[in-house]
Amino acid sequence: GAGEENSGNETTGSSESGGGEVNIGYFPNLDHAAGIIGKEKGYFSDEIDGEVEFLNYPNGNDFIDALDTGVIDLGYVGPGPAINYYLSGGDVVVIGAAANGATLIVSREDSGIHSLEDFPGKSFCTPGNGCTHNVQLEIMLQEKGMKTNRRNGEVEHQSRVNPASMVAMFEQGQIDAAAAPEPWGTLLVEEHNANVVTEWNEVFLGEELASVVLVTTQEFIDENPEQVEQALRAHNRSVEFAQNNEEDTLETVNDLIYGLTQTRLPEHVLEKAWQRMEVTTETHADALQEWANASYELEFMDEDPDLDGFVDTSILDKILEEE
Amino acid sequence: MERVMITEVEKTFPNKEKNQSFTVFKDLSLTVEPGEFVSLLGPSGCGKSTLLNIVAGLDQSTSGKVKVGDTTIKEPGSDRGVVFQEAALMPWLTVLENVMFAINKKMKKEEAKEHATKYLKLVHLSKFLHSYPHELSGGMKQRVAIARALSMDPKVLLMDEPFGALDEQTRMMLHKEVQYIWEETKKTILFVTHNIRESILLSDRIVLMGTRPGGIRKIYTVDLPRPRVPASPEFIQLEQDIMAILGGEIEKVMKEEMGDDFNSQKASLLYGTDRNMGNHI
Amino acid sequence: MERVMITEVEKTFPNKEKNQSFTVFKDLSLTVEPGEFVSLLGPSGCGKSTLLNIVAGLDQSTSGKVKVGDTTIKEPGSDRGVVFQEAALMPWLTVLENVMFAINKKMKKEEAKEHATKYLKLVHLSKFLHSYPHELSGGMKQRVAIARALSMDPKVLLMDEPFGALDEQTRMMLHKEVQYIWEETKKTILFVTHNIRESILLSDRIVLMGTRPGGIRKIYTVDLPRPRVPASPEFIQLEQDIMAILGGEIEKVMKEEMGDDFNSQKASLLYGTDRNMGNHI
Amino acid sequence: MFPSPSGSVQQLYIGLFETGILATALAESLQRIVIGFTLAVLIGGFLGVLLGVSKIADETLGSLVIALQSVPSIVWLPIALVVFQGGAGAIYFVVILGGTWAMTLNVRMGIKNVQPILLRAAKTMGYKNTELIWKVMLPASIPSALTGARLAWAFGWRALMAAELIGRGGLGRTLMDARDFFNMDLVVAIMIIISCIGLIVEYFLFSKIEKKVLSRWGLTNSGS
Amino acid sequence: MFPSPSGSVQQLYIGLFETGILATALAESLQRIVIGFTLAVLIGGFLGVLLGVSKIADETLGSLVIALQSVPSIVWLPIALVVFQGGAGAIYFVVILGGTWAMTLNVRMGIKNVQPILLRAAKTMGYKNTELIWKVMLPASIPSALTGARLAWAFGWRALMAAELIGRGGLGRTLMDARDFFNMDLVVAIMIIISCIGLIVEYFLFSKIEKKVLSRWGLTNSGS
Ligand SMILES: Nc1ncnc2c1ncn2[C@@H]1O[C@H](COP(=O)(O)OP(=O)(O)OP(=O)(O)O)[C@@H](O)[C@H]1O
Ligand SMILES: Nc1ncnc2c1ncn2[C@@H]1O[C@H](COP(=O)(O)OP(=O)(O)OP(=O)(O)O)[C@@H](O)[C@H]1O
Ligand SMILES: [Mg+2]
Ligand SMILES: [Mg+2]
Repeated sequence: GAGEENSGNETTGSSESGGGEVNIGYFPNLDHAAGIIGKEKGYFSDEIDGEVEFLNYPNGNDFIDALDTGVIDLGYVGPGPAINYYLSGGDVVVIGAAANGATLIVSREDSGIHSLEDFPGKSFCTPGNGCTHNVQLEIMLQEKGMKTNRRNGEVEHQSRVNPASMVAMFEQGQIDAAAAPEPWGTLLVEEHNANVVTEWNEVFLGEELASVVLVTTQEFIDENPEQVEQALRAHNRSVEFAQNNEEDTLETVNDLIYGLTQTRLPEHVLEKAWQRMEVTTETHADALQEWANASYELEFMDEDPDLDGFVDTSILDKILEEE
Repeated sequence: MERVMITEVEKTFPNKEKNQSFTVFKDLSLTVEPGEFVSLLGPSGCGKSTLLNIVAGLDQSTSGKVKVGDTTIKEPGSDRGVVFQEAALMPWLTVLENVMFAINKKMKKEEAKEHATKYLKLVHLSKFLHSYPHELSGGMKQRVAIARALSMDPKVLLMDEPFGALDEQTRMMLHKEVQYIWEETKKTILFVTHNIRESILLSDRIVLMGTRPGGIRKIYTVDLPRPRVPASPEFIQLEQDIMAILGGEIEKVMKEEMGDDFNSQKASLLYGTDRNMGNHI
Repeated sequence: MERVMITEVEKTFPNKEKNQSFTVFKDLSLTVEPGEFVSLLGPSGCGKSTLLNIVAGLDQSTSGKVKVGDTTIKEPGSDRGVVFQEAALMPWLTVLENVMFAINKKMKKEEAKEHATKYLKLVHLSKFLHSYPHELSGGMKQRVAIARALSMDPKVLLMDEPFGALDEQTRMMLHKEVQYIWEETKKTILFVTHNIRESILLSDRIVLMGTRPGGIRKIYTVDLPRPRVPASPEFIQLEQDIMAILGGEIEKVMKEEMGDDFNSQKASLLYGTDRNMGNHI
Repeated sequence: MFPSPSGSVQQLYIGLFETGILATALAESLQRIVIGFTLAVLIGGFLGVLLGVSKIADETLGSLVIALQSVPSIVWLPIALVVFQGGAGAIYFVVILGGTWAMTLNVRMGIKNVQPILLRAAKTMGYKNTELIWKVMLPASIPSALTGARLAWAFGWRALMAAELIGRGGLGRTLMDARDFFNMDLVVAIMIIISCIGLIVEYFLFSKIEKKVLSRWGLTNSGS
Repeated sequence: MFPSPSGSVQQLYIGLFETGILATALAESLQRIVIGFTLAVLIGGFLGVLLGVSKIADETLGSLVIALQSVPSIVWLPIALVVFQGGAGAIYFVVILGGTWAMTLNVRMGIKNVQPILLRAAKTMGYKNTELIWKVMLPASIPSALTGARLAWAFGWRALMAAELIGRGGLGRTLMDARDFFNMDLVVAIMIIISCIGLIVEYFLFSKIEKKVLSRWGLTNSGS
């Protein structure tokens, strides 16, 4: 019965003061393990004073739309959409991290790509245009003097390939490489004989760059400081649990995925993928800034990004200190 | 009992594409007295239907005005019942519903049904009350349209070749019926027909229309006592007079049409005004 | 020159909804000799159009068969030209195009145009070659349909009240024209009309149809020399005979309709077979 | 990788009777499509009549309709979310937008195609304005409206599938989840469900009405 | 977050004349929509005639059409990608799927609504089968087909916007990128472009044809 409450609640979003309902967004994916554990183990309902609802999203844009309209109050999301939203003037604050790493550069078995130097004339795909993984790979290519076709370069880039489609494109030989989020990178390697071009900790900002952050809005912090703190406590507990109970965590995640899609990821893939990320509350604000700078350098952004005020871990730090 | 006054009416159809307009008639004036029965006769295309539609308020005249009673006609209304040249039945309604459609606004449903059934019986369609229009023959559709107009009991009745598609027996019966209704309720009736005898038989006055240019050619007052006898000398005389004038109209058209081809020999073969040839209808 | 053989034909319209079917006629047999001109006369709704449509191949008979020449009719074909009771013009084609539509398949475009224009002249529509059907009067539409059927020059001509909406002069002219064409080209013609005189004037034989139950009541051979004179005693005698039989048909219908209401006094008022009342059309 | 028929049927069975996620999602989506479709038909019918009857409306509002109808659901969605504060209204809004144009344009054309003689006849019987619309124009344009309703139903579903991405459950959401985790069998299972509903509605609603209308109108010539 | 009119116009100007990304994307999308629309109209017209004429086709193929038409573009896209090996064909496929049904159903209804008497008349003049379709059924169903074409155009655009997500450029792609970076002004700028194209096509194509057809048919009564 996991994931039954993923949807169907028709309550409108709210940000009323203390004791009000709290709506939490997350994605049904491995690097969102913290959120999933918190939901499934009941940490959030335990800690938070008030009703807790979980809503899951298929991509960052829909998550941000939901945050923007108050459908959700806080939740887990990749840093890319959050940064873009922040830079366009949106109200979003990172109050903690959930996982770092989780990007793998892989290539199709007989693509002839074994290192970044092999990329000219080849093609690669990413889940989004200018998404975390896209910037990570492109900046590394740029360091090697390569550009993508977006800027009239020699490497062909296809974006908006959702991770599942990458599998199909690899199988059909339509694409040579991918900057894939976990567990899809590992899935490609384990199930489809893809080559690892760059390990997760070797990619740009590798171990430091958050793959999932916990965000909320300044408005929500101002109006419901207690609930934010309570949520962070629950988050903390979840992260701790995930760090210490790998087997249980993976099973919980897989159960949740099954509850949504009636399919399970192979266990050995999840296990290997788990090694390519770090579940932690530690937020590297400087890594986020560096990533944004790279994004600007690659002309994904029009203006020099300034992430001042984007990350506010003061509440989390306070909790960590208490413990 | 309403007077219909048509004053200096003109009807011109503009034709934007070809940039030439077509004037059907102009400066046409005619007064139909209250309770009068007036027939319109004339060659095909001379504007009889157009005139009727203007009186009905369905077409706008280009200039001039039409008054029914004291009101100037601007739009159609249920005070003027119309039998169209086509049957104009709603295809999604049964025969009964089509007639009820015309009177539903005036009376309650049950009453309307009874009333409609009565008029449908009159035109011999009580076996077909629940048939749809596409299941009827041409004459049957026309009879429904007649029943519909009569059931409305309007003050002015405008009928455009109402009996054209009927066999002679049914037509005869309906002549009587219309005359009976007319005498009882003293309706003002404007009646278009191609049948000279029909017009003499029924009307107080006969308006003869012509074409190219269109308009009224002559108005005959039928001073014969009713019921009229088609075999009487006066009847035959009137018939011949009208025939002669209409014959002249059509000869004109034919000359225009044939132009240089207008071969007098063929013309005399095709066209004659003598009584023997004229009354063969 | 084709013989039309109608053998024991039945036409029944099934009615699934009301679960009762309607038989228009059955066991109807009729042979029209090659080059013969046969008229169909009968009360409205007796099945004249239905019979014509079966010969045209447009409706399927429920049983029985129809042969034209040596071939059994299964589907429509351009060997049988039809003038429908409605005009049936394509609304998106001009008058000229509508006529050309019928002959485009037989001749080249220029030739078709010339040919069509000729026939449109015949029906006095050369001024309206480029008008669309909705711009025509009722009689004008019917004339286009006549021109179209004649221009096709079919072996068999099936005409359903072709002259119903025409004024008497135009009608007279077309009578001559049709007779001329018929004599010249020896077409086989099946002609539906409500006009007894028209049928006597034109046809070799007159088929009288009745209703409830439908079918052929009587067949008259018109043995008068052409051109026929409506005032001749034989003509009048034949007219009266036919009128009497048709009158009987309609009396039957009226009795059925009126049922208990059938008041003999009103009946005698509404219906008469004496010559004076009968020939008033 | 490729969906298999047996796998799809199995997923269908599991989703309906074991995990129940398809059953739940179906119930949610059905409610939305039924309400959305009904509203689309009503609004589209109203707009269609307006555009068909009034030249002024046709030239002003009509242009707006034409300008906006090409805009895809994915663009409307964020706008709807803002307008409806993320509420369920946003989904209905997008579904209605998906279905309304088809209905509007078809009813409009139906109205414009009514035989003038029928309107004229009704006018002489004292019918005017709204009565004329109700009693003549609408009945006469039923065949067109029916096509409009069919399309509204289909495009309503399409829009619903897009709208349900906003995370309030439904088949659209399950569909995308299944796609994201490459459970193609489940994708096919959902397509089967949608298709079956389409067929059921066709046979028990549209087709029934159409047969009745065409046979009444005497338009059954085209068959066989 | 919220788009501003001035900002949108500015983005429009920049995109068209400075960076040129809108101009490029527009050119790509236009080519696709024109080809896709043309094919949708042709295929839809063909299918519509088939379903309108043949009862058997209507009951077999027709059911298939009905079953499949509710399936959204986002579901077709992955299937198309597999079938067309990720080539440009995939985009055309999805656009055609988007527009074809509307055309099909409208032409089908147009054919079914042809006045029987016209078909009968043409048959007695020796017209049969395909000739009958070309010379009578199609001209008679132009008003319906026109509505179908209008809808095919609109839904073709919608499908194109979804299809262009696969990363071969075009306005749909630019639209989504703009959304990803929350450049709402650019989103609105793209909506303006789509709307303007819609209006241009309406005024120079559909509306012209419609006016001509309606006035020929004598159906201009409904105006004013
Ligand atoms: N589709 C149909 N369904 C049921 N009955 C029909 C259908 N078509 C015709 N009928 C019936 O068949 C009968 C004969 O019709 P038909 O049109 O042949 O008459 P008709 O002799 O031509 O009459 P008219 O002189 O009025 O034209 C009528 O009673 C009519 O109700
Ligand atoms: N919409 C129109 N546009 C152009 N001309 C028209 C239009 N309607 C009618 N006309 C023309 O007006 C003239 C008169 O038509 P009308 O229908 O009044 O004739 P009519 O006297 O009733 O003839 P019929 O006896 O044949 O019914 C015709 O020559 C016709 O061509
Ligand atoms: Mg007239
Ligand atoms: Mg008949």
